[in-house]
Amino acid sequence: MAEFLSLHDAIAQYVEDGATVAMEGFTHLIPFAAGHEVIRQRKQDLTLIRMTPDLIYDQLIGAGCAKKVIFSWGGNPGVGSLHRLRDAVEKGWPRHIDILEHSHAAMACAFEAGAAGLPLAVLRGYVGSELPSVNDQIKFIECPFTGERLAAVPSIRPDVSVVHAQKADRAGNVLVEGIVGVQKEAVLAATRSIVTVEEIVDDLDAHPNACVIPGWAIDAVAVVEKGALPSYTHGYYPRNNRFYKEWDAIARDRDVFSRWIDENVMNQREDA
Amino acid sequence: MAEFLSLHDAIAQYVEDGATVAMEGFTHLIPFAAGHEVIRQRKQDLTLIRMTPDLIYDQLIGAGCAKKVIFSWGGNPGVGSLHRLRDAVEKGWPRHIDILEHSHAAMACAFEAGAAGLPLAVLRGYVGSELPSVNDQIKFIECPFTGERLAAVPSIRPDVSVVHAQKADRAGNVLVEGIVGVQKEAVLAATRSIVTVEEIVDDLDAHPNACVIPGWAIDAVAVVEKGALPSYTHGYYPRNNRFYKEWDAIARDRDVFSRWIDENVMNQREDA
Amino acid sequence: MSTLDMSQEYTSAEMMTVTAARALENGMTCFVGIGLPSEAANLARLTHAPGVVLIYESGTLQTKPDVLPLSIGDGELCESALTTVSVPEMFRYWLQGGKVNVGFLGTAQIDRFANLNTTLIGDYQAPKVRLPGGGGAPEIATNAGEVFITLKHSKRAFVKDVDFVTTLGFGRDGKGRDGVPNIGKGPTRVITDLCVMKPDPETKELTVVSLHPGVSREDVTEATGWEIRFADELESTPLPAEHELRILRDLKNRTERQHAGE
Amino acid sequence: MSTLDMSQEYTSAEMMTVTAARALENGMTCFVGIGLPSEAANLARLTHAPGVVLIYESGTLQTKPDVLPLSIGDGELCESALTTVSVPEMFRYWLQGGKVNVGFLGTAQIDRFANLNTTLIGDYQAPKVRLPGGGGAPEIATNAGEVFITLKHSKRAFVKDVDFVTTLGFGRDGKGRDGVPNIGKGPTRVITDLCVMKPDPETKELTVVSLHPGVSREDVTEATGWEIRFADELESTPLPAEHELRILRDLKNRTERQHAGE
Repeated sequence: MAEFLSLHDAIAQYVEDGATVAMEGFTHLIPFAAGHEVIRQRKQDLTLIRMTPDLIYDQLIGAGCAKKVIFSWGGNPGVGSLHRLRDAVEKGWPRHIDILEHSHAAMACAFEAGAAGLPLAVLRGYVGSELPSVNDQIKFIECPFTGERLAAVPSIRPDVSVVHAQKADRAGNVLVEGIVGVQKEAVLAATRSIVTVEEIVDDLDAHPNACVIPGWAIDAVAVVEKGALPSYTHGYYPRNNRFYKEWDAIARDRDVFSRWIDENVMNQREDA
Repeated sequence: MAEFLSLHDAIAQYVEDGATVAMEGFTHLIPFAAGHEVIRQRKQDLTLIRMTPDLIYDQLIGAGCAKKVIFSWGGNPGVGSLHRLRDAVEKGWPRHIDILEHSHAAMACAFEAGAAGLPLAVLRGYVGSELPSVNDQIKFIECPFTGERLAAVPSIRPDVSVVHAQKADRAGNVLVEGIVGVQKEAVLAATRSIVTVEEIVDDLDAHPNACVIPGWAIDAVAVVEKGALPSYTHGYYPRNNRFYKEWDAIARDRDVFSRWIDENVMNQREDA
Repeated sequence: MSTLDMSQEYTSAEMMTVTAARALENGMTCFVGIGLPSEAANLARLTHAPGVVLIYESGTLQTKPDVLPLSIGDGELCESALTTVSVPEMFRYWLQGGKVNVGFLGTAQIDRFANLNTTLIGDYQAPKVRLPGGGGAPEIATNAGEVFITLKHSKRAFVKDVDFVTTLGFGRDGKGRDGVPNIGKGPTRVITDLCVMKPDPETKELTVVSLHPGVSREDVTEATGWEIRFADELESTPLPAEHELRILRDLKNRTERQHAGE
Repeated sequence: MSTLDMSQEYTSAEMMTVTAARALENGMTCFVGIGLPSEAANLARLTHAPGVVLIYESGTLQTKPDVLPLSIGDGELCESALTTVSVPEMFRYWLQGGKVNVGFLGTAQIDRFANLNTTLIGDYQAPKVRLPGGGGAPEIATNAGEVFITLKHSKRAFVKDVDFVTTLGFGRDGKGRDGVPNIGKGPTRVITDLCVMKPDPETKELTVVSLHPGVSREDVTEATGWEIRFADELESTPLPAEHELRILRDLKNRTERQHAGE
């Protein structure tokens, strides 16, 4: 049953050093505020799962929180590289990180299978790709009915998932609207889940088939206005595309990056 | 790309004798008018797929259209038996039919897998059930990651699926709202699909994550007001629960049933 | 909770429903079968357990119907639900995904190891009576945390061995769940119009743990198709409270009126 | 369609985009990659193919953005879409389910058999340059009916053998699709700023079928990392029409203005 916590307390209570963490949001609704709180609390040795690491994991990796990243597309969308991810992979700064790399289809199916309580996802995938040669978690099975060879990957079942959403009602039921990505799957697949929301309302005012995650399927709800910036929240504020472009220069240089983290993350209170 | 056809033409064009047909709608939005048109056109040797055969397949079976039924729960909901289904299975009237019987979970997963273009669905199912002993389409596979034994069933990929929905726009895009069942999956899994709708509108006026099936994923759209009665259409008219109760007496007796079909199906025009 | 005025009459069916309802608690997530389970689950919600979460296989999550649904997918269920998901999602994410604490089932036949038969009487190839089939039950019974079962007590329903195991209780030898990973505890109580039964912790054989007021051991033995055992410390089921009966009757009256109309 | 006033200038990048756009037709369902493919696909939609259906992996079905998205999940895509589905549904029902006619991809590296590398330059364990990775491409390339590829021509991009096959073209020997059931035809054309290439029907090796105006065979040979072959009947790519250039420039201006703001 969802408990209303401050962002500080939610992260302190549920994100442990060494945990496997999925902070999801497909371009939309990326839980940046929660990511910054993880950095402020100096969490260590996290295994970070996201289809698109995006700036949020670039920041967590550069801040030294990660020991491993599981992903399927690691760029700054429309801009270029994630320089902190590259620096960690290529040069081991600030620490060596392992990577485990999938395709989007496989990760999406693995989240779906995790939500569905299954140990594996089956897909027609990786045909002719060399990814299976560098990821030993990709296997192949034979369909018992047709004999077709299909890919199998382990389902994703994080220790904790963190997502951002538009709003929660007073029972902690959460409405997610717009590009819903794999957020619902991430929450349902995880042992524990934290949802940050723009606001609490009396009534979600949702249509019959809206993407609503019931409060009893969530552990903590924290109100964080603008909690997805520089990503966006459909119906609340647009994506800060300019910042995504500016990030390229910030992240290229270790010192510039470190100063940025100090000034914009470490020196900020969670509600700033 | 969806073509607007009369119900008569849609059924005549896409439902062939001997075809595998799924007429779906989970209690809600059952395409009764389309079922009656199939009876009127005296289609033969159909393999009928539905999770809950309901009155619609009781009528088709009693009218002699079916040679096989694939289902997971064959009762009159809240009332009792489907007497025409039972009479065909137990006594071979009006003809012998084969049955292939699943659980709801397996059929739901099989529709999902069909929509997903896969040959099989994998689920944690049929544990300890004796259904696998009477359905040779239920197999078991071993998870290559955990060794867990999981059930596998062939995906459902009908020759033609028929569903009913609230409305279509002028491009044939269809909105389904309320209890959406496996309708979207049935349409996407099928080689051909027919959707009957209550009305055509200029604008579906749907929220961002509504269950909308694009016109280019549908073959024929037919306008049939009250096309789901005695089932119901959310937002249009309620379920005729009284008729569901009355059906018990009608279907118990072969002659009463045959007269009912003559008077209420054979003697009706499609637009009556 | 006011105690019942014993002069007030109640039926054995009402006793069954009230007792079944009492098995549910606030905070439980319950996957509800149609018929008796649905009646009991909604009575629980309208009395002591307003916070019980009811889920129906039609995809309706956390639904609060004002009248009992005739079918598992009546409009009322969707209109009063927190949200409605597709049927594949219901079975994959919510049931198989481990979000359901209790599966609440009815059945046509049940045996001493709480295996359920809703498939047929007689032989599969030449059935004496063809029943509706498995529906959601086979996976509800294995993927829910535990299972409650409610049905009317009779020798035809309570048989030593079911004709067909549609849905696993504890298997034909009581060991059907031993060593099977990732499944629930199975049936933990069976509520009838005569008594409450629980599986023996060792053998898993159904054992009467509580007799309803006015019911004798002989009544139960008489209505059971095997030599039914009784717990050493046999309890007496608490009487229905006045408000439970009132609310149940109101619910059934509302329901009947609505189903009689179109 | 008015022909171009030859005095009007256009860039080779515009030539590439216009040519890529012309590959799409009304009634096609196109799964669109971000960047060059997205620019071309939207130009097609705004010019000769208003009925082309554009799908982005963010779950946005049949979207009609007024400005080009910077990311694959910009709000514009959702707001102008027919509907938006979850990402698992997008990859399962729409791509793998066989609803996509054309996958439109960019890439960092491509080899003579149209295999794509977006993973890394150098060795996997000690990369010289780490690229973003596969994203949607591996399954777009195999589950779409056919694949169009567009990228700028250079020796660094067009290599004899890619460092890593992220995404199947025709395999390292050109036979990678032979006998594989239930997959698409693979790459059917590659559009660059110099020319259009198609796989040889027999060997699957990329072959130049059309040179853009003002481009010589030597220009292409020079910019390709293997001994590129030319079709016997080499065509000249039609010039961009005036309205295509105007609409493309308007689109890019609108986009730039919007991305410059917050």
